[in-house]
Amino acid sequence: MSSTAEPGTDTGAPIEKLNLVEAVCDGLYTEMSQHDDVVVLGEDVGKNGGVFRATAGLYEEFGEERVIDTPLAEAGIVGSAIGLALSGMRPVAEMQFMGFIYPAFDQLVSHAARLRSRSHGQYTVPMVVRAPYGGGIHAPEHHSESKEAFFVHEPGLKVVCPSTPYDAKGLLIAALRDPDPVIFLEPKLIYRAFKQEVPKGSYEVPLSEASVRREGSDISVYTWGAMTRPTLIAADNLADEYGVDVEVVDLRTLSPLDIETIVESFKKTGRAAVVHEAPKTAGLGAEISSTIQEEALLHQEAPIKRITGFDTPMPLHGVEDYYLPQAVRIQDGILETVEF
Amino acid sequence: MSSTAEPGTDTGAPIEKLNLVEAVCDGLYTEMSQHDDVVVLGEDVGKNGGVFRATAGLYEEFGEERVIDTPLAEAGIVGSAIGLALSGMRPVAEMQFMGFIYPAFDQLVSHAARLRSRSHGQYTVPMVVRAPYGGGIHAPEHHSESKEAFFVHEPGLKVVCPSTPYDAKGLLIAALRDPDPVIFLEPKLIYRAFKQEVPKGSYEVPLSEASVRREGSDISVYTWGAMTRPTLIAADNLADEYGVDVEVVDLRTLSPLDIETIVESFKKTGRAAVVHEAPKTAGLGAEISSTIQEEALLHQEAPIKRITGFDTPMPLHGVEDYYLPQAVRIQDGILETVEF
Amino acid sequence: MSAQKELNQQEPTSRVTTDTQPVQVLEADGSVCPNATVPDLSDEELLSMYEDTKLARRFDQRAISLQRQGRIATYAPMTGQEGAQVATSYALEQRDWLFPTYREHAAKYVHGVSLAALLKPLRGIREGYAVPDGVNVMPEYIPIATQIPQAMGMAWGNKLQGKVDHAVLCHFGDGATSEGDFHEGLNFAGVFDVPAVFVCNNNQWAISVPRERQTASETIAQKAQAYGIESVRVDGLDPLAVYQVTKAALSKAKNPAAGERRPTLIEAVQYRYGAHTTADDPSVYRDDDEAEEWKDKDPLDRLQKYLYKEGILDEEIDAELDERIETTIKNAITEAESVSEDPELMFEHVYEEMPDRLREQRDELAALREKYGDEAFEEVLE
Amino acid sequence: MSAQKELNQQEPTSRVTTDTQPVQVLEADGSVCPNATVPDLSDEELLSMYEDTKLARRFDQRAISLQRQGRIATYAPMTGQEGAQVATSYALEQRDWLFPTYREHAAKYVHGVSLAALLKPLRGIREGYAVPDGVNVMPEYIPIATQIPQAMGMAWGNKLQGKVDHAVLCHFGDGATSEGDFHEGLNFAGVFDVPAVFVCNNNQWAISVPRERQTASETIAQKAQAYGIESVRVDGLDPLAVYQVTKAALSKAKNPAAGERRPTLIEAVQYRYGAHTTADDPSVYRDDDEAEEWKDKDPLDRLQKYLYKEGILDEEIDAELDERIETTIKNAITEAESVSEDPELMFEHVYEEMPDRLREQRDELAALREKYGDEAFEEVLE
Ligand SMILES: Cc1ncc(C[n+]2csc(CCOP(=O)(O)OP(=O)(O)O)c2C)c(N)n1
Ligand SMILES: Cc1ncc(C[n+]2csc(CCOP(=O)(O)OP(=O)(O)O)c2C)c(N)n1
Ligand SMILES: [Mg+2]
Ligand SMILES: [Mg+2]
Repeated sequence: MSSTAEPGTDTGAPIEKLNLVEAVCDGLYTEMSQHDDVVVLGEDVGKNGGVFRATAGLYEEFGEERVIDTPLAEAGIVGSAIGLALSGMRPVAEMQFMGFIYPAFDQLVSHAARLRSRSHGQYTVPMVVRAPYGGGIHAPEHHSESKEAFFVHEPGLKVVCPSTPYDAKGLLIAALRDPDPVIFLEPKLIYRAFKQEVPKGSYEVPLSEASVRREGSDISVYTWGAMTRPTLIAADNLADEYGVDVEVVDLRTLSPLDIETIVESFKKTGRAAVVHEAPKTAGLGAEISSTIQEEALLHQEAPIKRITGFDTPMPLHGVEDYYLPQAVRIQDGILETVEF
Repeated sequence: MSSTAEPGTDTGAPIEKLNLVEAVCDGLYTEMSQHDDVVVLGEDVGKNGGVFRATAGLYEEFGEERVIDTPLAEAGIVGSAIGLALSGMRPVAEMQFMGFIYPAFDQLVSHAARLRSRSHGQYTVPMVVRAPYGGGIHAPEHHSESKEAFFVHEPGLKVVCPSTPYDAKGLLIAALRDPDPVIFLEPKLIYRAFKQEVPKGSYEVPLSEASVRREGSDISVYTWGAMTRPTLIAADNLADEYGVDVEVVDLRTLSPLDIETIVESFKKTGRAAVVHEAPKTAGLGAEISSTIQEEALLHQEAPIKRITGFDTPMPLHGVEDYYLPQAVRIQDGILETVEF
Repeated sequence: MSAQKELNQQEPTSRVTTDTQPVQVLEADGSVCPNATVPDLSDEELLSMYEDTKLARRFDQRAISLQRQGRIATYAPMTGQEGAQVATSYALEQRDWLFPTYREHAAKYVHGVSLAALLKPLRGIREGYAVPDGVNVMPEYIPIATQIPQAMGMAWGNKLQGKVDHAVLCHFGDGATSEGDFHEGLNFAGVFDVPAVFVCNNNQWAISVPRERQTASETIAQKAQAYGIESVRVDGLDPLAVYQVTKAALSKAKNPAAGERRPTLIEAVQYRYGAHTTADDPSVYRDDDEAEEWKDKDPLDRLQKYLYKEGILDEEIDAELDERIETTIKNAITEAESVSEDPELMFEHVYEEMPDRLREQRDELAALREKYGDEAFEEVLE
Repeated sequence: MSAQKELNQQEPTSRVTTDTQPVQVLEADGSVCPNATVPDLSDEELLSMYEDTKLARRFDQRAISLQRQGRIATYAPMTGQEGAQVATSYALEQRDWLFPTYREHAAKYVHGVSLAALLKPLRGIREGYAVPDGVNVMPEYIPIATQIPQAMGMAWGNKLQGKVDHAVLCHFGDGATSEGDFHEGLNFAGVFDVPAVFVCNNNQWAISVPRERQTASETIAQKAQAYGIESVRVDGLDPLAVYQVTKAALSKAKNPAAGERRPTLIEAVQYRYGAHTTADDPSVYRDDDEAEEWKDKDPLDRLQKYLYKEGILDEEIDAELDERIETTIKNAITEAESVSEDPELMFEHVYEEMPDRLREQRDELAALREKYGDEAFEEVLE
């Protein structure tokens, strides 16, 4: 589990209250101020400050050589970011929405992920590919993807997904300093949902360390990103209404997974559920439940429940609230598992 | 389980002995002879007959309007195949190797998979995308991909993977007649490994029906494609040397999965392993073991073992035999599970 | 379906050219340019085209305000671009196919999609994308440029099936030309010589990225050189010019002269007067004044002035049209707002046959709704 | 590293043009073309270039025969194309970067990769791709065209870091120009005006697909028009012409004159004499005779004839070179065959730090090898 300063810890640094997207922006700002080699590129990241304003103010501060509007071409963005990284820079490429990352899929899985290993360690690709992901904001079709499992299945890539402003900034800085390519998925549903105290200046939340958001003894629920909040709501409801004591583990890094924390929590509770927005089949929930039963079958008292998006394309916004795992579904699924 | 004629069954049709790649070719030939709307397109599928000769003779037989060499552009091939399907044809697009399917990823996951649902059933994309997959033939880098899980995770796509010549032809014909887009993965390692009796003319092996290749009572081992053979070898060895009675289930269709057959077999044996070449993490093995523990935990007597490729990029051919699950690894993994 | 749309079989006369000077028929004041030939359209056709353009502009205003009122979701306005949309669709025959983006509302409407069907997906209702049989319009494409290889493929399929009289018209923006799919689609079109017309609605902006940062090529039209196909630049704010070049391109697609190739790339030079979508604030990245120059050449004004000059239109007719348009749009809104989406529909049409697991998921959702009520699902997620 | 390769700082004089007629310096018989300027290379440099071309041809023969003997895996021959490879790399300075495909063995060698390092990956040994520091050569790119945006990005990074004197040279084939990555990479290069030279080795074939079915454009060079960058067609079998245009393009990349743009697309018109790879049989799809015409203009012969005419080369020197080449290649093979790959290496360099699960997998494999012996893993899989 994370040993770094958590929100509220006195790091001596001044604090400001930021929401998640502001924290992302602050993370970029902080690193760019300190490291000239960090450049931001993507569609509308410059003057426009990003369609979600995640890069607001950076163009004005750092100029058009470091905050770069590119032509509309995702393979071009990621491919050229690989080249930028090879040339000694630290590019941060924005994909406007995760649904538009697929044209760059080949560059990510065939190259970013593999240049280190295929060159026997000679060439490395330290870069971050940021993408707002997930549903719930009534966006048009193809704007609500949550396909983290695709990237988790590709060795050589790291995948990170914060659920709080504090983590967003700290994980982003850690990702920017990481020697390997990181896909950084930002839960756009909660970009502006709440503010949190975020230290000014630099700090890292280390990669591959899950965070226990709520301690509990009856069941371990694993989740990340935007689904952390409805999971915590469900956990509170279950405590109040049914006296069920839920442990909520926010994975934060999806690849490489913090298997130790996952398994330890499970050994304590003996029951588990995974909550994610992606379709159930071959989603990351499968990996987690599969790992748990490999590592701790003898502790298992009930089937591990997957509370996930359905095996359909994301529907139009009219009914997306039925597609996403809502607190009510999460609660019901946890209860079923606890009562098994 | 399949209720169709299995090899050896007397269908009255004349039989010939074919290897797997010949059976694929024969399947294409058979359907093209009967249905004018079937066209084959891809790189080098025409005069050259395909780099593995999977389309050998088709160009001569059906001409360049039905066996079409395209420019070197996978998104173009799949995108135009979607258009061909929309126009009323039944395109069969070849990806020269599965490692080169990624440039077409967007067309497959964002469009082929979704045109039916987004148009509320008005438009459909009946097409087959064929790709030789997997390692073991000492091919250059990027030629040995086995990333079936990517496609299984995308609702709207079907994924098929034969392990015998008989099935290759029958599944391909079923895929060609299927009203939905099918990714048809051909185990190139065993393209020429053995011959089998294959009926001339048309027959279907239905999609989404797994096949029990070997009955057994001690453990269920799930696999598909090229890994079926080492799994069967391991099973035979285990029977001979340890008296362990292994049931081998060849999934054949990877999406939608034949969950019923998977779970039924498990309920009988209470133990399971999954064998695949893809990296372990977030591979299809995770889905299978996760599904089993959801559906049949009370029958489970040991952790479900994943015997898979490692979580590394496919290495150069010099050591690929250590990467792929060999009979020896499969055998060892099964034994560990049986002795748990 | 557009009022009085009729098939027009005349052989058009416009030049196909890669000159950088766009083809123009009408001056900004509605007079005919020197040396230009006015396309052979009847008075009724011209009036109908005008009415549809007017309707498009009014629809745009209403849609923007519906969005502000929270009655529809994010909307991509088309004001300034309706002239080109209406004109390209007027050039189509009913059997021709249309591949639109999220912005071609008017192009779809003219080719047979009802206004209510346009509004439904904006209200989250999927059936709006399921156009009636015989209306050859694809659902809008949101992932940029992805429609281009598909449109090429449909044109190719039609050609292979001997249906070369079914041309395909594919819309996209200036930004789309940077995507690999544009390149692959147009290269295939050249190689397989398919009956397709590719219309680049160069509105000078891809969200906040201006045309000159999208590509260093002087024109979009010249990109056709890479594919061995012809191209033409046209004043996209001149509906008659757009009609003319599109008609010519469609005619060539279906009936190329000896040595001519079927596909054409049309660069329709225009301007996005408003925001990229209702979620966008263009004042952040461009000068408000920039639009003014373009507005002087407004397509609706130009057509109106021409029709007045020609005596085809007068104030009385104009007022009648306004009234009819108002009613048409009002009815469409009422219709679109009278339906709502059943959550269970999301499980339909994933595959032709619903897989077992999907059926279970559908039943699971039904049971939860039964148990907890729909209110429980409508909680604000964030 | 190539013998006696020296930096050549002269300002080259070749025209940058999009004429369809390729730039040529030497006639097929080794004489200088009328009006051509011979690049300013010293006798030593010319001889060294000849030696490297000769070595490349011999290496090709040896590699093909090693493959036949099962001593290396699939190999992509370069005979007929070595002249262009050697010449482009001679035009590079040591600090310039090279992005090669699977076919640019000679280009890599001249730019500093040892022959043994070329052979190792063909024997499944990965360290061959880890070139020494200071040798600016990327591992070969197998997924077609994917190197193009990356090469663009490296050139861009160099420019952003003020290292405009580090140009990037990126190779690819005629087939590669159909991929979206070609388009996106070149479009970015135009927009960001990067110091990069894109060399299309148009060898007329992409496996079995002839150039004229790859694209309907007349030349590959004209595709540059789509990106607002310059291009030049050159006789790819004329090493001096290739050297000249590449040198000029590199010089422009680093030091553009006012109004000039840095990137250039070079179409080097050549021919693949042999099979696509050792796994390919070209007799299935093309006429054996086709190669003959091209062979009349063979790059090695041409250079040889020129050097004889100029008195730089004679039979004695030629024989010495042959001997030296034979030894060099023999030693390289011996070196490459003296090493073998440790299976545990596959777990290294996936990430900078090995994740726990990977460490477990590594240990698991080690334990299995210990328990069952390596023979158990070497069973033929099929
Ligand atoms: C593949 C992809 N990348 C990014 C986006 C986000 N996006 C939506 S519209 C747009 C700009 C499109 O510009 P253009 O092609 O000129 O069309 P216009 O909107 O101006 O009509 C962008 C970047 C997208 N929809 N698809
Ligand atoms: C993305 C991708 N698709 C397909 C292939 C298979 N393939 C390898 S080489 C080749 C032909 C390449 O032709 P060209 O670009 O002209 O280069 P050449 O081999 O002639 O030098 C093909 C199709 C590949 N390597 N990568
Ligand atoms: Mg635009
Ligand atoms: Mg070639």
